[in-house]
Amino acid sequence: MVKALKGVLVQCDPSIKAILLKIDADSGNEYIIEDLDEETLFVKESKVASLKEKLKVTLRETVRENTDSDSE
Amino acid sequence: MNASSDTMTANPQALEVLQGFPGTKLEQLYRQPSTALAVFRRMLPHLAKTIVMAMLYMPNPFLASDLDAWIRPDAVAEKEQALLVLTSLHIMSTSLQAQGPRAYILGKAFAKSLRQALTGSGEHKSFGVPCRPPGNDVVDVKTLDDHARRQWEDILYYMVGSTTVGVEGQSHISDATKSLLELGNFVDKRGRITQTGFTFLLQEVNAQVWSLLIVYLNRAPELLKMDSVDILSFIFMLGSLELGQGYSTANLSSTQKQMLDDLGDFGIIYRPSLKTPIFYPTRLATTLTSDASALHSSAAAPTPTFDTGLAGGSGAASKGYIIVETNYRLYAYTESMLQISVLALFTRLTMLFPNMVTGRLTKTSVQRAIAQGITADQIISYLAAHAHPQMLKSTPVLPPTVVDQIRLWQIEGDRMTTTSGYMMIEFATEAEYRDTVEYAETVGLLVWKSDAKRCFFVNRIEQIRSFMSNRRAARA
Amino acid sequence: MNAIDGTDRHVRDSDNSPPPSLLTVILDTNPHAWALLSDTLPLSKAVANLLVFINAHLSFNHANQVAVIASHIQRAQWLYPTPHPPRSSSSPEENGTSTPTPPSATKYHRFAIIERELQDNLSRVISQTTAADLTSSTTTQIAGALSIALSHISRATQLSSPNDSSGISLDSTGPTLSNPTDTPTDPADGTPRARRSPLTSRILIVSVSGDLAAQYIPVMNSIFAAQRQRVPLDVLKLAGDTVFLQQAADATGGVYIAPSSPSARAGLLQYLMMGFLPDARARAALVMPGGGEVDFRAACFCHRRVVDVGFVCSVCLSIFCEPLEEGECLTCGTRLSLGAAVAAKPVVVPRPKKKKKRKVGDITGTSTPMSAGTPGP
Amino acid sequence: MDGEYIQDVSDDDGVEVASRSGNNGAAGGAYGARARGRTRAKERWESGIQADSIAFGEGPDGNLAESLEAEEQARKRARLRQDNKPVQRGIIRHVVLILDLSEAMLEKDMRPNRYIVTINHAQAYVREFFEQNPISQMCVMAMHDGLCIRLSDLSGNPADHIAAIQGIRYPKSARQAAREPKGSPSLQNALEMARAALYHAPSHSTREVIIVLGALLSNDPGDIHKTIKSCVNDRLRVAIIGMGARLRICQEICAKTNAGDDSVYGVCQDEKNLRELLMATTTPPVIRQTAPALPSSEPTPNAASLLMMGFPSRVTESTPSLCACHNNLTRGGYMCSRCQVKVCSLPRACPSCGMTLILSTHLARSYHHLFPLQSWVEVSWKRARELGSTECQACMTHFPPVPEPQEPDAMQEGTDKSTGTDTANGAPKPVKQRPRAEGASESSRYECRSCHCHFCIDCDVYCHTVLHNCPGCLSNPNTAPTDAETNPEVVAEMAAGLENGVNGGEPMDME
Repeated sequence: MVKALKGVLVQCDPSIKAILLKIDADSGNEYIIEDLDEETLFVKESKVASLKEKLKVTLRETVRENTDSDSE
Repeated sequence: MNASSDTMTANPQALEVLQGFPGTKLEQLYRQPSTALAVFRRMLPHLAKTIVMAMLYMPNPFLASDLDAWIRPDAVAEKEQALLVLTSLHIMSTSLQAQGPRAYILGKAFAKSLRQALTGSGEHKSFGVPCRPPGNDVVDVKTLDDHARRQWEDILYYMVGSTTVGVEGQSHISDATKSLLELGNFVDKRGRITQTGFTFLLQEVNAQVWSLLIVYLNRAPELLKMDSVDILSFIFMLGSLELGQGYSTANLSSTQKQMLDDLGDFGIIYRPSLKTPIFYPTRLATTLTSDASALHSSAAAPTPTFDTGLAGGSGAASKGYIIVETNYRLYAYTESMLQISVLALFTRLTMLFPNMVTGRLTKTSVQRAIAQGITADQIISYLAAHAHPQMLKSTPVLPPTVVDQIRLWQIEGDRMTTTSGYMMIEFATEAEYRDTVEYAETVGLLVWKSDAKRCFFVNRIEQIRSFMSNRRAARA
Repeated sequence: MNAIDGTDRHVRDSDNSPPPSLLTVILDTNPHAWALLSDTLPLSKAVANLLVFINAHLSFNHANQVAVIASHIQRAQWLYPTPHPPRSSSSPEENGTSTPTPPSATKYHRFAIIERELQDNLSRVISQTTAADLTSSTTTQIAGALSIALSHISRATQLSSPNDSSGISLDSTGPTLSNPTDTPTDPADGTPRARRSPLTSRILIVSVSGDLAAQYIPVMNSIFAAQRQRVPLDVLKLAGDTVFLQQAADATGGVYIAPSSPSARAGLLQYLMMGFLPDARARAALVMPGGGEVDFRAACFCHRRVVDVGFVCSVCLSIFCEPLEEGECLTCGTRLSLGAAVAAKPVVVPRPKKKKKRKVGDITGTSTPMSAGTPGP
Repeated sequence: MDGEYIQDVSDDDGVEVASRSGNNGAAGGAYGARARGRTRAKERWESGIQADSIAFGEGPDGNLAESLEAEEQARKRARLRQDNKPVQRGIIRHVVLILDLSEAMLEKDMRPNRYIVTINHAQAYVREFFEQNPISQMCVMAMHDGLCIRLSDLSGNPADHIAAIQGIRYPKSARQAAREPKGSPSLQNALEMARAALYHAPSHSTREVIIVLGALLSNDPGDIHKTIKSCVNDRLRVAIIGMGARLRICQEICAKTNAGDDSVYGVCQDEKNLRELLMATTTPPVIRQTAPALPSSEPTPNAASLLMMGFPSRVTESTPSLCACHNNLTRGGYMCSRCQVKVCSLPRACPSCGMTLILSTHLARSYHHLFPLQSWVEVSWKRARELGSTECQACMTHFPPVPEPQEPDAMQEGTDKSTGTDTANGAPKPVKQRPRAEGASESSRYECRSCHCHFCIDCDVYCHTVLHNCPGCLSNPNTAPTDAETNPEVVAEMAAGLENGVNGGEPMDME
């Protein structure tokens, strides 16, 4: 019998996916329902917001943006 | 959510509200010919309109097989889309006859009202009861435009005022409007503009009006004990009125009379005085049920319309005022603080002259805007919509390098996309999987699939569900 | 919060909304033909149906426009917008402000204006028709109506373009008029001008009369012009028989429907609403009636015989069914006086005809040029 | 290249080129500005940039708009003022289009350069040509590095020629290399090639050569004058579109092959002008009874003849079959009326029996050349006042309102005083302050001389270039073509029917 699971499909780069997987592992698998392929994850709907928040924090810590000087 | 953004002409927000209404309420709403006409014009995808018109004077139900034969095989996705919107709005339903082939019929109330609208028959007064003011002091169009502009800009000033220096003190909006803006989450408790507010600011005027009205529609029933059907049908009626013509308030319902004050605050209608039972729709009202392209194209027409009419007297050039160069420099010929502060949302302004400002689109300024919830497309469409006539002569209107770069700046921040929906798993047979996937793909619901895992992801499930039950029925 | 989620940013393309569309209706008001139809479909009823159809067209899109032309027995006349009193044709909204009568509460204002003007103008056309006019002609000025309609469309298209309108018609092969036959992308064709919302136009001809041989050339010219402007000519043939209009619909990609039986004619409105209402955009998604066999064979000028193989005069392109005995073209070979009328025949300065084929040996002067290579420098 | 011609030539016929046999290096030396004593108004393109400001007269209100508008109108009309008398034209044409692919085409006075501009316009030209002359034949050649190359064979299918022209830059097969401009052109070679190609053209058709020449020289192997003579004998008609400057030799070629009329030689000033000049040649040429320049006593063998043509019917097939013309599988096409072979598009010669297959509509397409629409005339304010026209007869565009009648002398002088009063009254802009651009009407109205209807400039252009009908004449009782006979009384019936009301009720009961 066919089943339909409600959830959120997250598509991202493999690099971002790696970070997401790490966040998930650190928190005891409370975000991800299934790891679909290299660029796709299936995530619990209620957790998407907090996952995004965590990703943002992680990115801010790790990735340094090279800001442009805006000079004329 | 996605589906509504696909519908070509529809106003997504209003459509969502309508789709959320129960069938009985819609039925009640459709009794007004003006509403039926407005829903037809504004809410339906193009193909749905065609189907409705074909069925309007059809004596018998429209056989599903005939409909399939009428629509080209390569337009299945549009067809499904159209049928979905039509059924969700209770305009069309499947024929009730149990035996016999599947067929569609139009909702009785809707069909009757639309026919009345087209022929101008019936006893309804849904296109407004015109009335001449006592003493013959006719209100001219300019007064109406001035009123509309003043009121609407005040609201915008109020929102922008929280961020920009030098704009405060110019807005005098009523407390009701203030609380409405707060309820709509356009400003927060302290009156500071929110992300939703920024998005709101960059929309076209028409979309702004709708956003505000929808907040009104959602909140007013609870707070003010108003009937939402009355509110909606009044809004739709306003859209079919004639600019410059006075209308009597005599035959309005109590809810609608109550609305007059609020709509007056927004600048959507104008009342010369509270005592006379007469109101004038402004341009904001009469263009409510026109779609975006209508507003655009009319810019070239000789009559001043909507955007042009509104921007007309505010000191700026009546049409566009922005020039963008390939080197990201931006020149805006405007004196309006409102326009300047909107520009300041995503531009680094450098110089202010009496009749113009100059600035630059920079990575920082654009990304700051994006961080605030404004999208690249909004920026681009704002620039394009307000481009100086000189810019309009070139094609494309904006320099492609600038457009691309704004998009790139946005993508830089995009790390992922999320789509909420349903994962379909555990298909019994390969054939079942394949058929369903193909169907999902043609109707444009498919987001992701994996043939190996035999599962796929769709963003809506209703159509898939009905497809699968039909398929099972066909097999049985 | 959405700083890292790009979901909502990629969705829509606002240019997706359908372009405004101009519908021009040419109503054949030939009294003779309508008299014959009066039992099954009186003109008044047809006009009422037509009005519903026009209103339906207008309700599709706020920016949709409409124009109606009567193709009467002796003249073609605007029915809507009304000519002469100073009014701009492309801005019906303006009418509202200047109309003396207030709008009705049960009628959408735009619909009401069109209905009133159309009826006023139509009854004026009918009442101005004299018995003398009727005796002078039995058919209708379809060519004139088409010419007016096409000029109006060409103008409306220019107005709707946001570009500087003055430059557009400068060269006849500009984008508006570029060739409809083949090659979808066309880098060579002048400067491409993207329009934000180009006007799509179509013409519906409600025809009740037959062809008029004298109008062959002007009708054909109109068809070619429509083809170049990509204006489909839809034809609703209620009576009579016309090859011209069938060719017109075929050549321009329009719809040709001929409900011939009285019962079919009673369903006029359904034909209109289903067959002719879809605009260019909707037609892309629909299977439109049409196709069918179109008679492209030519009728010869001498006996009006329909021919497969004919003989064509190289000067005036007249078609004959058999080689001419006298060797003189029946159309241009005879000596013609120079008429002052517009459609004067080409002046052929008389010269003794020689049916002599040019022989190779007759060439004087240089030798036969060599078609081999060219000598090098 | 810059040194090879002198920009500021005041010489009337421009530069003369001597076409000498075997003189490779003749180019530079042959040019020279030789003052001839005669003077001539400078062309716009000769006078350079600074003169442009003079061309735009400033209105008395300091506004350029009006004069620009007049210029624009005049320009729009320029092409219209030609063909209005019904004259016999060569409807069946055989044309050789010769493009210059010599070094001179790398010149960048058009953007990005002459070469690319010419190729782009040539494609548009081919399409327009067959639009206007569906039963004609064309052949494309190119002058490249001293040689003349044939790019496509004589045929009536525009797609072949367009493909060939595109093939210059983007060759279809790997064997060919893209032909970048190289070397110098040879008019003589080109003419000889064209003459050979047109040799078999039937007597009833025209033989035309259209040359787009970018270079200011011709590097010929022999005496070009002999070639010109043989071209004249072969009834070739050569039209040349030059760039940069006029050449004496080109003028001579055109004049000799066109019975002394060198108006077919034009030098384009800019890209727009190049297009206009090219498009002007899509109109079939006037047939002259005898070519006066013809030295030989033989009468022009311009014999009109009766051509056998097939009018095939269209077929649609359920299963695809091969077409005889391209060997493609197609579902439907046209069956040759004589041998029943299927071809996929018309017009073309039947690949099997050789008969010309054509649709009657193709013939009809050429009728407007035979029965051209007569030119409309400019309308003076006086005339406009007489007729009281307020809007264009066809498209209902408003005309500028007729100004109040003024004293005739005031009109002539067009003083600023009258301007002031005019604008104060809300009346239109001043009238006739300076000579209007030629061809533009002061009242923005154009009148058809048969039906006396007034039209706007856009309809004027549209009707003459696209529609070829006069909307006024065709919709006017006195001028429209009609049949005779009738039965009366019907009007009364109709009117009665109408009075019953085109009511607003339900139009039809369908329920």
